[in-house]
Amino acid sequence: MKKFMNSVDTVLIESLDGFVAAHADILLLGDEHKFIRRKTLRPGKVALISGGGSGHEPLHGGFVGHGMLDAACPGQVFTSPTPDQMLAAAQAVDTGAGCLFIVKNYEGDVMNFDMAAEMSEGVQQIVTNDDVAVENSSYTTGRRGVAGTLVVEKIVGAAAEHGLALAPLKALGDRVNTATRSMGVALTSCTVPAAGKPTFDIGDGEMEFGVGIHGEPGRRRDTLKSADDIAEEICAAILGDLGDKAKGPALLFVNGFGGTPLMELYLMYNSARAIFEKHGVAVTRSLVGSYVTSLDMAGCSITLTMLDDETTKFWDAPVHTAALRWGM
Amino acid sequence: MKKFMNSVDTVLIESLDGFVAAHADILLLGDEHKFIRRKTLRPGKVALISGGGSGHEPLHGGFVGHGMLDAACPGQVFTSPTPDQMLAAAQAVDTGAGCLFIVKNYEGDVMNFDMAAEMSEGVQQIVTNDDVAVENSSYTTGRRGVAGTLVVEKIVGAAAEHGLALAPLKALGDRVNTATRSMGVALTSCTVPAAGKPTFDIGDGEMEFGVGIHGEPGRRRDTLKSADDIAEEICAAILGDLGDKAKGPALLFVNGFGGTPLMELYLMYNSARAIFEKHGVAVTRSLVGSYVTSLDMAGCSITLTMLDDETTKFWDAPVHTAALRWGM
Amino acid sequence: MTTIDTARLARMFATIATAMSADRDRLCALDGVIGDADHGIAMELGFSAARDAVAALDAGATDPTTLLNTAAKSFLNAVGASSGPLYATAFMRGAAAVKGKTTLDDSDVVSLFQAMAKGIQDRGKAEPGEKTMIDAWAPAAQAAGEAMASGKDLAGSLEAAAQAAKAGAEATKAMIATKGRASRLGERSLGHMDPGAASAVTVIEAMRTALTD
Amino acid sequence: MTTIDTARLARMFATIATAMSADRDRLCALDGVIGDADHGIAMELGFSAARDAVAALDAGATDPTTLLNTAAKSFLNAVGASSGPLYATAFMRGAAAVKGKTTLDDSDVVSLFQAMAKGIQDRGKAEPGEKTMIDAWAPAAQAAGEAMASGKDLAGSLEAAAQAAKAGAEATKAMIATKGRASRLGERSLGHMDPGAASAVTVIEAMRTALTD
Ligand SMILES: Nc1ncnc2c1ncn2[C@@H]1O[C@H](COP(=O)(O)OP(=O)(O)O)[C@@H](O)[C@H]1O
Ligand SMILES: Nc1ncnc2c1ncn2[C@@H]1O[C@H](COP(=O)(O)OP(=O)(O)O)[C@@H](O)[C@H]1O
Ligand SMILES: [Mg+2]
Ligand SMILES: [Mg+2]
Ligand SMILES: [Mg+2]
Ligand SMILES: [Mg+2]
Repeated sequence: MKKFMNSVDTVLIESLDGFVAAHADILLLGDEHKFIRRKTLRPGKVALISGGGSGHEPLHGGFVGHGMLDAACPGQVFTSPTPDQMLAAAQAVDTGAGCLFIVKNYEGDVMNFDMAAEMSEGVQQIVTNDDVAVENSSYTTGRRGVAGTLVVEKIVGAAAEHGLALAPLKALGDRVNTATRSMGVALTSCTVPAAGKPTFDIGDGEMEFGVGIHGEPGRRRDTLKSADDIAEEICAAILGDLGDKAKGPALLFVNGFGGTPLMELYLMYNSARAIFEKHGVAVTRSLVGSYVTSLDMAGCSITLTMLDDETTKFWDAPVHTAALRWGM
Repeated sequence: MKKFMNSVDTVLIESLDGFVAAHADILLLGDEHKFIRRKTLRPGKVALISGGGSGHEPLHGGFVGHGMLDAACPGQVFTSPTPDQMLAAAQAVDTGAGCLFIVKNYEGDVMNFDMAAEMSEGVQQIVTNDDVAVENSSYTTGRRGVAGTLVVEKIVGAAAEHGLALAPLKALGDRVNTATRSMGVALTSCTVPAAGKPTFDIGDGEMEFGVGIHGEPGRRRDTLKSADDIAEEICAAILGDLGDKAKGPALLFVNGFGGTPLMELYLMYNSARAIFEKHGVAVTRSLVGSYVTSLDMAGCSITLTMLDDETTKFWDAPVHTAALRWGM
Repeated sequence: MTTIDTARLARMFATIATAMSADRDRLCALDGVIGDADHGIAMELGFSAARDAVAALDAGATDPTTLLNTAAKSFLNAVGASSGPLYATAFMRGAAAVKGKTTLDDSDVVSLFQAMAKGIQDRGKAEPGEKTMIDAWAPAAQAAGEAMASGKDLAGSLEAAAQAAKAGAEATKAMIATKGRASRLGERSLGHMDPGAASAVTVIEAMRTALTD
Repeated sequence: MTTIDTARLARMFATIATAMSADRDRLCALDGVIGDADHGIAMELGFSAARDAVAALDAGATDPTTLLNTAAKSFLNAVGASSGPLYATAFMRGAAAVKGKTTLDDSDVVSLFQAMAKGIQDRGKAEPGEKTMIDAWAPAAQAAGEAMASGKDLAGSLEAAAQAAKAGAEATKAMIATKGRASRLGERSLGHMDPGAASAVTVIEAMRTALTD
């Protein structure tokens, strides 16, 4: 394992310390590293709290700040944060208008956030499940929440800043989640620091189609295909799943998994955009970069969110976080 | 070689097409992919043009836009752009106040930009050479320009936006370059698409100290050290080279080489910051991310720029490019 | 008829914690096949935390409900994996089932045991046959209840529970996971024992030992 | 005394281009040892572009200066590597050296040749001994001038140049690079021939063939 670290046990806290030190103008760290929060709160605004396993940086800590989250709870690598973290975060950032938890659909996360919600007053939850790689079929667990979570957090974050109340915010988040589809492909495995070796073996000429952001296996193992062929299959899965909804304006988000350089991500964006536009989708907003990662995994995901005037407006609204910033 | 691509010959242009399509609100592509330019120019402003080999994304195309560059000329991977590119870019973005070329100190780049400068009127050049890994000694070629180039482009870009004329801009750029030191370490090699295999071999327990951003060998090969030990050696080289200048406010920039995740970069930032502050440097500005990359190389560099009131003001000034954005 | 007091319950957590440490690597290995290889770590962490938390209580001044809630909370906050909320809910429901009692008789313990299983099922929403710890816990709870109803004492009831859990865990090998991390594997999960079911056997066996020996 | 016209110069670029294609892999391999393995590609690309550009000119209506400047520009814009500006400058200086002539006599060619070497040196600012193409070009230019001064014809002069280039390239093996990419290697560059010096031998040999056979 080749990583910049001092010891497996301190990777997370040292990284969090560095993160908050580098962004001390807008962020504070909670006691015992339980959460990252905005330095300045806006009384009367619904508090948005997300979190999940670490290893997906900049998600979620990188999205704390004006126009997005109020707090993020980092779990151990690929492991849910525990309810005491969410409770401490809620206590720190809820100014009285209630809390909205944004949770990726993994059982560990869902159950931990559920317990925190049950132990609190005035909490609503949005569970994101944008990954079309896992087909709905017989699996009651349902789809995973992946890169589309960023889109939900951005749009709901802007709406909260705009003054929306808890119930309409939850409705908006669910609507954005329903309008969002993602799928990813891995070229290499990630290496979890505590494991010290790659999560899965993959041959030089192979790729894993429909991989999750924790190195979970995907739809199938395949030989390494061209960028166009990969984009074709991912886009077909997204379009097929969206069905009639895949018409009109959309946000196209090409996300790197941590080990894939921008040059390749923009190339994938180029392929995917051409495919979507051929199918009647108008790419009116774009995001390309490594925002929802899987440690050092080489690979990428493609996310499409169908937009309307309201969600476009909230996407465009000013945001000032460590990882996403515009308009201010 | 595991990359998202269709063919070695089209990697660059497909990626550029995607890049400019994703940022069509602020960017335009020159004919024959010769350059990337701002969509809207400001007459009377000195035109800032940079460029260099591709494979360092987001450098330089990602820094074109308000408050930074007016155009960037992408060469083939790790190969200088040719003078016709610089000339075409200058023709497109020079509104009459002259052009400033910002060039990293590599002979190919320097000679190509020199020829373009000789073929033009009213051009000045800044050559960045912030890499302390190559000791000055007997090598007349001098130091390489690496991640510190971003800092020069940002500060000079803001000053140009502010209305500075060509001569003072060049002086400012030279001053920032002189106040900047960088050094990098590689954990893995990069793989140039045309080569199809890693540039250098490196063992599982090894690292290359003082590596360049093209996979050039560094000071020495060593066994993989802890993050603190690596930071200690890099910071010592930077501090030693700055000598008496290493006092007071500074920008600390921890840069990833493309294959290293943010979690590790923030951890390195945490280590480096502690070391610099112990030596009397006050880290007043920070930047952490993969901005000056070496394709898919795992590794990072640490850059320190000593700041004064003027350079701090220009660092803070609004910028709106694909890769750096704040204040607007 | 045994009488279980809070000191005994505290010792029960120590016994489970010891058993989990011993079983850790096997559970991680099982989880490595169809999950993320951390189940043994999670269970050891959770029960060690629970053990320490209840050991810190003043047994004389604490009722079983408080002890069980303390265990639940410390387990929950120690473990980010799925097993955290599942076992925390189990102990919270167990705590509720014995509310008001200062010591527990045989049937109280069986009620506590059944409430634990119900808590896991409510939290995880898994049905038997989905290849989860419920495939050990549900038959175990049923067997304990039936044994008690048929006149067995606590030892006999927990003995029946342990055996049912063992059989249930064994049966998960033939199941395709439709809950939990392994559900994404589809048919690839066939042939492997569910780690949560395997650890349930260890937990139940340790409870039996601690409460009846 | 030969007379070199623009058609002959155009053929010279074709000859060099062919030689470069043949030599490509060897030059890449040499560059792979102490540089970035692209020197053969750069030289082939540059001379192919120059060949095509000058072939497209109307030889009858073009003077040597225009032809050489055309070659320089097309070489320059085809090659991003260091060799681009170096050879482009060489041909531009060569063009300037024969300005006003419509055909070239023996001494014109030697002047052109010497101007090329001077151009490379001015552009790259390398001194002999720094392990660059200058270690082939500088002795070659000197040898050509001396041969011509001692009464040799063009064939003899270019023959002397080619031999001096070869000896110069050979000598780079014993040098530590202090210019160009290889300079970062320090002592590690010892024992290897400089790729730019190696290709210079090929260029000069091709020029000799094309202008004197
Ligand atoms: N919804 C659920 N209901 C019941 N048990 C579950 C559920 N989801 C997972 N489990 C159990 O949890 C076990 C995995 O636990 P653990 O490895 O600690 O959590 P994680 O999967 O989060 O890493 C599985 O083997 C399964 O028995
Ligand atoms: N400053 C210089 N002066 C003269 N020749 C140089 C100089 N720098 C490099 N060279 C020559 O260029 C050769 C490398 O050319 P090439 O591989 O095409 O360029 P690059 O190093 O940019 O990839 C070296 O072997 C050397 O002979
Ligand atoms: Mg697990
Ligand atoms: Mg886990
Ligand atoms: Mg080369
Ligand atoms: Mg080169």
